[in-house]
Amino acid sequence: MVVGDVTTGTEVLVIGAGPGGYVAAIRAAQEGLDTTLVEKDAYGGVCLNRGCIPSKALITGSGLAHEAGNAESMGIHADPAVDMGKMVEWKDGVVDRLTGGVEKLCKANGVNLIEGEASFVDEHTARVAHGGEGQGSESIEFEHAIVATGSRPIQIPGFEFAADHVWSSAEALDADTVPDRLGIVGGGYIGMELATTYAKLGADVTVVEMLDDILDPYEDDVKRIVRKRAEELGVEFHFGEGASEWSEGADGGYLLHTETEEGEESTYGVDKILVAVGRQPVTDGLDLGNAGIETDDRGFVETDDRTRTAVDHIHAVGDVAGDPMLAHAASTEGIVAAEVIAGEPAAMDQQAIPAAVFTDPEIGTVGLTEEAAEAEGFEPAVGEMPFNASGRAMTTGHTEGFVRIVADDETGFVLGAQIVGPEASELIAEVALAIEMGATLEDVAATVHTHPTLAEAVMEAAENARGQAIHTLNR
Amino acid sequence: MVVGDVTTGTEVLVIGAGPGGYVAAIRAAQEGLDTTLVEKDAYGGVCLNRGCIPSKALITGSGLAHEAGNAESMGIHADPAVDMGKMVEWKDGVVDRLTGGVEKLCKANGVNLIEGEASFVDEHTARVAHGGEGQGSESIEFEHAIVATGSRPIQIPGFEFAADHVWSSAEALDADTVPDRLGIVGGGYIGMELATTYAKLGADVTVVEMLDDILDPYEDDVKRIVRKRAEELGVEFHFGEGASEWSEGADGGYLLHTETEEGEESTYGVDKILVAVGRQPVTDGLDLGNAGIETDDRGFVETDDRTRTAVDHIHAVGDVAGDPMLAHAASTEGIVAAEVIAGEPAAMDQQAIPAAVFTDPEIGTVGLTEEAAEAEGFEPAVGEMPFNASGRAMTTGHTEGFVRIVADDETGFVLGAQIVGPEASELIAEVALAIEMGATLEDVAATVHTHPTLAEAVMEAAENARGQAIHTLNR
Amino acid sequence: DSEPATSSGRTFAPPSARRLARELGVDIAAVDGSGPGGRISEADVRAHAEGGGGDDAGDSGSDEAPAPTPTDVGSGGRKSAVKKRGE
Ligand SMILES: Cc1cc2nc3c(=O)[nH]c(=O)nc-3n(C[C@H](O)[C@H](O)[C@H](O)COP(=O)(O)OP(=O)(O)OC[C@H]3O[C@@H](n4cnc5c(N)ncnc54)[C@H](O)[C@@H]3O)c2cc1C
Ligand SMILES: Cc1cc2nc3c(=O)[nH]c(=O)nc-3n(C[C@H](O)[C@H](O)[C@H](O)COP(=O)(O)OP(=O)(O)OC[C@H]3O[C@@H](n4cnc5c(N)ncnc54)[C@H](O)[C@@H]3O)c2cc1C
Repeated sequence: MVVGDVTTGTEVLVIGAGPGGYVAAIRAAQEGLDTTLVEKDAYGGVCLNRGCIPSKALITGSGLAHEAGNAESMGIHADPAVDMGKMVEWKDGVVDRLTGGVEKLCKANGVNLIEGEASFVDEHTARVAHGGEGQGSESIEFEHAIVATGSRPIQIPGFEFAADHVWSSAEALDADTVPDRLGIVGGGYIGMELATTYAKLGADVTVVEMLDDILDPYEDDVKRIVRKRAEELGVEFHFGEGASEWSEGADGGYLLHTETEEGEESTYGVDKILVAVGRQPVTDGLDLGNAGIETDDRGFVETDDRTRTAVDHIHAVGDVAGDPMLAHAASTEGIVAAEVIAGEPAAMDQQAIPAAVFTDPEIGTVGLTEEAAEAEGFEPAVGEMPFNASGRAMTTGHTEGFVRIVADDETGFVLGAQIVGPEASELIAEVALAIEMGATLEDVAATVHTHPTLAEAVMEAAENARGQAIHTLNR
Repeated sequence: MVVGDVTTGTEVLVIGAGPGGYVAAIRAAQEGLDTTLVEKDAYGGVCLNRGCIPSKALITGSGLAHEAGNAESMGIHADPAVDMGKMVEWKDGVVDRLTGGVEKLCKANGVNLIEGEASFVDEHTARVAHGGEGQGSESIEFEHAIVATGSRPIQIPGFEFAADHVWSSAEALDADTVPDRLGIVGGGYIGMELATTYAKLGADVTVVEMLDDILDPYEDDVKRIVRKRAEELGVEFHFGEGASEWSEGADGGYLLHTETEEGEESTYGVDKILVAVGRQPVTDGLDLGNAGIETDDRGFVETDDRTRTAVDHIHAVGDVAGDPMLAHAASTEGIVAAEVIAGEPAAMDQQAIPAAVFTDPEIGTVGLTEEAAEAEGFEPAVGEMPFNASGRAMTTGHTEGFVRIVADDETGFVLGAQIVGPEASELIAEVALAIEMGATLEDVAATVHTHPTLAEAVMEAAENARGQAIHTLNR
Repeated sequence: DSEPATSSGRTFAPPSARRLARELGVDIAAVDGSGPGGRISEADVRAHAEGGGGDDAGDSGSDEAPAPTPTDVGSGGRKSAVKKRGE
């Protein structure tokens, strides 16, 4: 069947069905707007298909196998064998259920779904090209558009992605065997999550990173805990080295060549090379220029606090609109875009957007660090609670890390938290709410926390900042 | 050495070093008060020695072994063997580290520690009897006292506790082998946590409960999920039956006899019988009467919102002061007692005290249910998010349960939440803060939650209550 | 002309109050917060919009649709225990 060049109209055209786009489309439909969502590849975007979800699934699987195999001190003797193909199949099942759910939720909310690749014809018209059998294209006239085309992994020269040896994160999440030796280029959060996963699955992992530590944006004591644990898992780090090229090794594997700034060269024998050096916006083929929109020098679409581009009725959300390139930021922006179009008083006015890294242990952060608070003119009060003083942490067998809370000394307002340790990704939620609510240290400390929980450590950190901690010595 | 009958003086005498007493003592010392803490048995009380902490340790251990042994669908093949003696040893190590920590923290804060059993001589004098080799006693004159003597398991007639066959929770947490068949009398939270633990460790567990369901205080749909999962783990339930007696079985085990209200009798073959039918206050030997304090008809000490007994300068906190008999309630009361004594404006004025049950899945609740909100005159707005629609839940492999949030429809103020599912005990913390802060559904929904986390389900439930959920159909 | 709530000049107000401020065309930074440390509540925003801060209600920089008439904020006769918690 060839779809003819019909022209349809819609109030809101959303391009891209990742966590930015599909959420925007659902909310727009909920607002009573006639909404059309165009996706060229797979519902759920990067996040559901080859990002957040598959990575967290493999982190769970590898974590469980590793933990069970290392619990002799708990009296558990197991020697788990992992069938990687089966684990990836399980992961695919999770992805399928979620992406199927996204499609169903869109339909249930009345979103019109179109499969194809969209590009702008002018400020109020897009063309959707249908691939595959049903080739052809259609024109769509829209009153408002939301660009949510996301991002893709950056390739570095000489390291074109190819499933048999140079992986992007997408291939690393789809492998049916565990390579004996995995070389990872890039010690950012994606590289570190996958380093942990593969190390636990039994690979010898080598991480090569240009900077002098992993996880650039985090504080030293946070990084140290994650790096130390990775080293315990056998991950080998080489800092200050950039990947220069790869070649075939004598043993059937590959050689990863690196170079320092000073020109010092090293070579590491590996079986796969994973390149995880960052992500770049997807705007090619979109013809943004036809709609009067330009991208910045890194290719991102600039937006204001209502997610509007330079062309008022066209919004951009998610990775394509720049930092923070996180799924929940994309979804929040998607909701704001839909509501702004519907005339609601929405804006990206959050005090703080939390972030998590699902390494071992996890990292969860929100708001300001002590240093950032000082830079903003606060006199910070800081409190900490180490997990090795937490009863709940001890009973889970995971006591690395701490909760740090940062507040304004004068008023007690909570400004931020850095958590590294078990369930840090979950614990950060309470602090995010505290920040948004304008809660003080006293409010957090006076809120009764269930015993025994890890969340008590948030309360204890707040008490510590007030010089009133019970389970740590106050500083 | 015999300690002579010396008399010492102290500003604050705290009796009992459980989570009520030791926290009270530390805070009193932090307030600059000369504080003496008397404990007759073990620092940390029931909670650290044979309650919260050991139970959660064994829940972790049994959970890990069970999960690893049942993860074929994830591609993990393991056949974990549990050495129960070793697991209990690990648990003991955790307990030792924590109780040692409590002692150290008391000392570091300047609390005087005395080992012995305290009783009241009059309103301002207590006697401490030292057991063991250093027998003897001493008198202590106090300005203020805090009674924190806790609780013990209730014995039912005919079921005297004896380690070889009739266990209390204390023995169940100290077993060095897993009984083949475990009969549990009582389907409250302690019975259910231990039923889950032992079922996962391979015991055939039979729970006998007088009422017609487990976990009396919880809502039906919450109970159902926990009961169904327990049944999947092989736990057999007999409701409407009371334990009447036990006898020796022909097979070397025991017979647990039960009777319904109508007099219908049943018999279950078991190897151990765990009685977990509730806890009663510990006041015997305390001679409360000498201080002018009476107990209520259930034996509890009545207190006001400043934790004061009928005798103003004597406070009571924790289990001995009645419901809620929870460690964090005890600690909160302990802090209030110490601060009130120090002249601070503290009170038990919390909007809500959360509670958790560490079954599989966990339960976490705080504040009002829909029914309770109606009874209090609210018109409740209720929202739900099932974990089987949560991406994070799927990636952990645990999708049973839901988050339910209850708010005042008119103002949007969050009033309560019932969570059953993975990490429910942790997730409830955010809602507790929301309630204390007077946050509205909109505030919770507008707070950005990290993806993918279970905490997103709290946000989604709030959105659902507003008719704006993205990942569930709105009701 | 209103005192910044903190040394940094940041305004502390829950999301619901911030959104209400936009809805009413109020510059939230100009609202006097009645909460601890100057925390701004929805009631503070309404009070400001209803006259307290006439001098800056117009310079909110909002280019949204004109501020709608505030919906009735009175309790409307229905008793709600939450109201007892204070605004
Ligand atoms: C391995 C990995 C792990 C990650 N883990 C996390 C995590 O734990 N937490 C987190 O917050 N973030 C995580 N991220 C980042 C997260 O995936 C992104 O921030 C998120 O997917 C961005 O959402 P989006 O909607 O902007 O774009 P995307 O998810 O990239 O979706 C864009 C969609 O647009 C479609 N599209 C593009 N162009 C067109 C066109 N012209 N016409 C039609 N359709 C088009 C694409 O096919 C795609 O489906 C991870 C990323 C990776 C790679
Ligand atoms: C199996 C089990 C699991 C539990 N799990 C949880 C849970 O997960 N979360 C939770 O919140 N609660 C839990 N609880 C309940 C929790 O243990 C109690 O609520 C808590 O211990 C009460 O603290 P307390 O300080 O009042 O008393 P206790 O912890 O009972 O401590 C009282 C102390 O006083 C001492 N004492 C008594 N009389 C005297 C005297 N005359 N002189 C000197 N010392 C004296 C005792 O030796 C004891 O050490 C659990 C209980 C059990 C049994």
